[in-house]
Amino acid sequence: MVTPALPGSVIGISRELMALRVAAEIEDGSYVNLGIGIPTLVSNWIEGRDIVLQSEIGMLNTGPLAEADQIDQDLINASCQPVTELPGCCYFSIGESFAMIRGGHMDIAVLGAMQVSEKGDLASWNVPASGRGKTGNIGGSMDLAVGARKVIVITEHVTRTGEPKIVRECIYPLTARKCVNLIVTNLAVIEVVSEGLLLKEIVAGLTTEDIQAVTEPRLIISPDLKELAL
Amino acid sequence: MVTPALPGSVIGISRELMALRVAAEIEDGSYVNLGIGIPTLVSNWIEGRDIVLQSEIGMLNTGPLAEADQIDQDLINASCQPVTELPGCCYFSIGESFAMIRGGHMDIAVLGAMQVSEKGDLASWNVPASGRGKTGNIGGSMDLAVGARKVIVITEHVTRTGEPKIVRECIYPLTARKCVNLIVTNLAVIEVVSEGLLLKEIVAGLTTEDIQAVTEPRLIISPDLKELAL
Amino acid sequence: MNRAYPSVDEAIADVFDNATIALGGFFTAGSPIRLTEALANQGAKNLTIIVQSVGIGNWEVNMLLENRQVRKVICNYPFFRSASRVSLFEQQLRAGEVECEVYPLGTFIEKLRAGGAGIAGFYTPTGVGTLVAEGKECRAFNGKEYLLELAISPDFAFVHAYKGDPYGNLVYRETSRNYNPEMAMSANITIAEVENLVGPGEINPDQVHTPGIFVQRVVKVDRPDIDVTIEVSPEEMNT
Amino acid sequence: MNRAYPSVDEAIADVFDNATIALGGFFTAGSPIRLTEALANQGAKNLTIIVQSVGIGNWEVNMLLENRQVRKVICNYPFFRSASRVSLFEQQLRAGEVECEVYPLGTFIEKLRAGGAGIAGFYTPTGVGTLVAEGKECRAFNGKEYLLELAISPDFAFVHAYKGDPYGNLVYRETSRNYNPEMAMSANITIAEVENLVGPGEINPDQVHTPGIFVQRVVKVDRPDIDVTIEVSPEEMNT
Repeated sequence: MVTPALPGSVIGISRELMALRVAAEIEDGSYVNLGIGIPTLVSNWIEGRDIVLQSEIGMLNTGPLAEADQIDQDLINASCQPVTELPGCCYFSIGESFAMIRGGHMDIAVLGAMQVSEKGDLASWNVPASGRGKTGNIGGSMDLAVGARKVIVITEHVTRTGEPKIVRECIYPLTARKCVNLIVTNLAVIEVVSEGLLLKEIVAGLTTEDIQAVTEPRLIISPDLKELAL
Repeated sequence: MVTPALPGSVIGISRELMALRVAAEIEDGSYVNLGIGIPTLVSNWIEGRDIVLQSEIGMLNTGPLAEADQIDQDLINASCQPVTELPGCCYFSIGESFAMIRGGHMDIAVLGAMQVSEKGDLASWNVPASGRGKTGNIGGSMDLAVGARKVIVITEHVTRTGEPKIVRECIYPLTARKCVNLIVTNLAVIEVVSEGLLLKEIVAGLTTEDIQAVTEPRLIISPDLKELAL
Repeated sequence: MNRAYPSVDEAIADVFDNATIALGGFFTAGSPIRLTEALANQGAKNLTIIVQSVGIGNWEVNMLLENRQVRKVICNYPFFRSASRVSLFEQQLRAGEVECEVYPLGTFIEKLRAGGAGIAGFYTPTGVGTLVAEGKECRAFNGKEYLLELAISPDFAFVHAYKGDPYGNLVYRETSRNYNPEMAMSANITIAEVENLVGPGEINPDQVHTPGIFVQRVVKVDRPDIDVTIEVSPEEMNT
Repeated sequence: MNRAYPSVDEAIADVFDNATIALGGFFTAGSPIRLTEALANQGAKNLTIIVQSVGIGNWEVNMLLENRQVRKVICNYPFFRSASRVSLFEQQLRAGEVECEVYPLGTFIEKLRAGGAGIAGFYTPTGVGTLVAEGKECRAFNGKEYLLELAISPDFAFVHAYKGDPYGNLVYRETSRNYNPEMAMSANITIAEVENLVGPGEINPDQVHTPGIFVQRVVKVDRPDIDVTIEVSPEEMNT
């Protein structure tokens, strides 16, 4: 186990800026599902763009969170938050929603992570230390990880206690194997390629060695390595 | 092969009265699908009753055939006939329609037959003599035969050339095995029971021997044998 | 065809001990609160409850858990999001008083649809290579691996709709549709609580979401309007 | 998101030789006549056509058969009802010029839904013990036998809707819905001809039948109004 040199909580970009970086990754004309947690922050950065958000509870063209007088108990997202409609909106059942997800119709899923492996395996639903055994909050995560054409993970680079979250093999129970395409953290942008993990962007002021120090598997440094731009 | 003593075309009740007899078999509150052909005649005898007709093209509470000025090209049944709506009507996709049928939600399917065996096997979609080989017009027949809670066959007792249609084993390709519950013909009403075929009603003026003469398997004569009443 | 019942109590009176019951809805949207209340009063025991969650998302299950009516829960999101918050269900589960079966959400709903559609089982790519695959057949089609998952057909489903008619035709509103259509299909007896009970012919037939054939009983209820925002801290939702 | 195309010809221009195309609709209801006409003009060859029937029910397939554009048909009702009437398709089939694959209707549509929903295959009771079971896995679940049937995902689907918007959201009218929703789900590229093309937000979101995510192209067409009653004799319908 690498001893992290840089506690993730004190450096790097904020969750909001991580979300902004993910938003820049999404092409116009895309259908996108934002997982529960940090991924929902991405929605703040794509307002007005030609991107359709799916809420897996059964909605396309989900709008921003509802303000006080817009709140409608029948109109919520998968995080129990009241939301609004955008033009072109439609509703459907959960069965049809997951037909969309599993059937390969979603262009992008943005998911949180507990661990991501160098092969792109994702663990996001169960921490053994929780004592919950083999049961846990799977929700839509496994379907999204398997079904979306592109999976972007947005996560702090290390845990609160400084352990790497980007690991050689996931120790936590898997969400899906070989599903992650891109990892955006508070420190770096890393693409999962067939040879391993390609470090493409790093936050200003950090070196590739800094990133490697808090990343368990050996990183491939991109010949086009750039500063993470927002 | 039994040599039929009674050509079906010259005796017994009409198709309209066969349909009336089937209508009497349908309890109020039932969901019913009427197959293409003779079964559609049943609809003439249940108007005003509390019976919901499904059209497998995707409709519940199908009404009578449309008159000239009611004809709407978007509102047809599975026999390509323009139909009408009854109150309580709803439309749905073919996928949902066959979920209903296969999922055991239809109380009764009324089907035509080429042959019915003493075990209740049904053959209704392919006459080898047609030269069509193993392909043929299956349509919804197999799903209805398998999925409906009760399958009533309505058929002439013998073929146009006088061959029995109620046989020991179906020679024609099967629609489904052991699916038929009741057979209503121009001569008799026969229930398929675990012991075989139970002759329950016969047309006025005929004897059980007359019916047996045009029926290949040995009939069990019901102790409550009645005249077929309309 | 008149499937309307005069009260929720009469609509659920015959729910029996050991029954399996699917509960539609999620959080404030489309949850059959009134029917679940009635079931808590009715007292049937040893129930298997099929529901999205037993944390915040479907807090109404707590009414049954408090009564010790639940033997098992089949769901996709059993716990509070935060591992540090322990729900009544999690307490009972850790104490061995209830059982829990978890499926990925898409598998969960597809099992119910299969049950309603006469499909015995289906091959899904979801869960391959995970704990979900334990004890299940894994099989490759066109070079990709899939798990065999089997249908579920509950004895009862409780659903909530915006509008219904005496034929059982239902119309949902916005995201309150969610689990309700597939659960309505899946059950032997589906009981719908509806905010508006209208006459036959008053629902546009092109706009029916659940055809009446899937709904055996309909009962008019007051629209539940329950503020559960107190349960959800912003910190919890964004962690 | 603007998925509207200016003409049927442009909407189908990239259909390639050897493509698999699902055609929705049945008889006068919901058949994509204008797109099929355009395909007959465009001339792609060696096509596999997935359609309910090639008799009276979907006479538009004749346009493609006359042009010799069809290599294979996958359907559930291939022939005229009467064995004495031989369609153009049956002639070509008997002459070995086209192939034919027939499935029970429920299996046919479920294979398409599975293709759209990421399900590799499913177990259906339909067809057990019949010619349909030949070469297929038969397996018992809870003492009842089922056949394994596999998903179909066509390259294209042509569907017809009453109304559509630039997002691809579709509304069907009455029984013209039929095959269209599942076919729209199933295909890589779904092209919808619509009688009315309206702006975003002009369709009530609770009343969308096919969510736009399943529809890649939308094109406004004149409502086909074709009298085919001459083809259907009463004798034929009731035999």
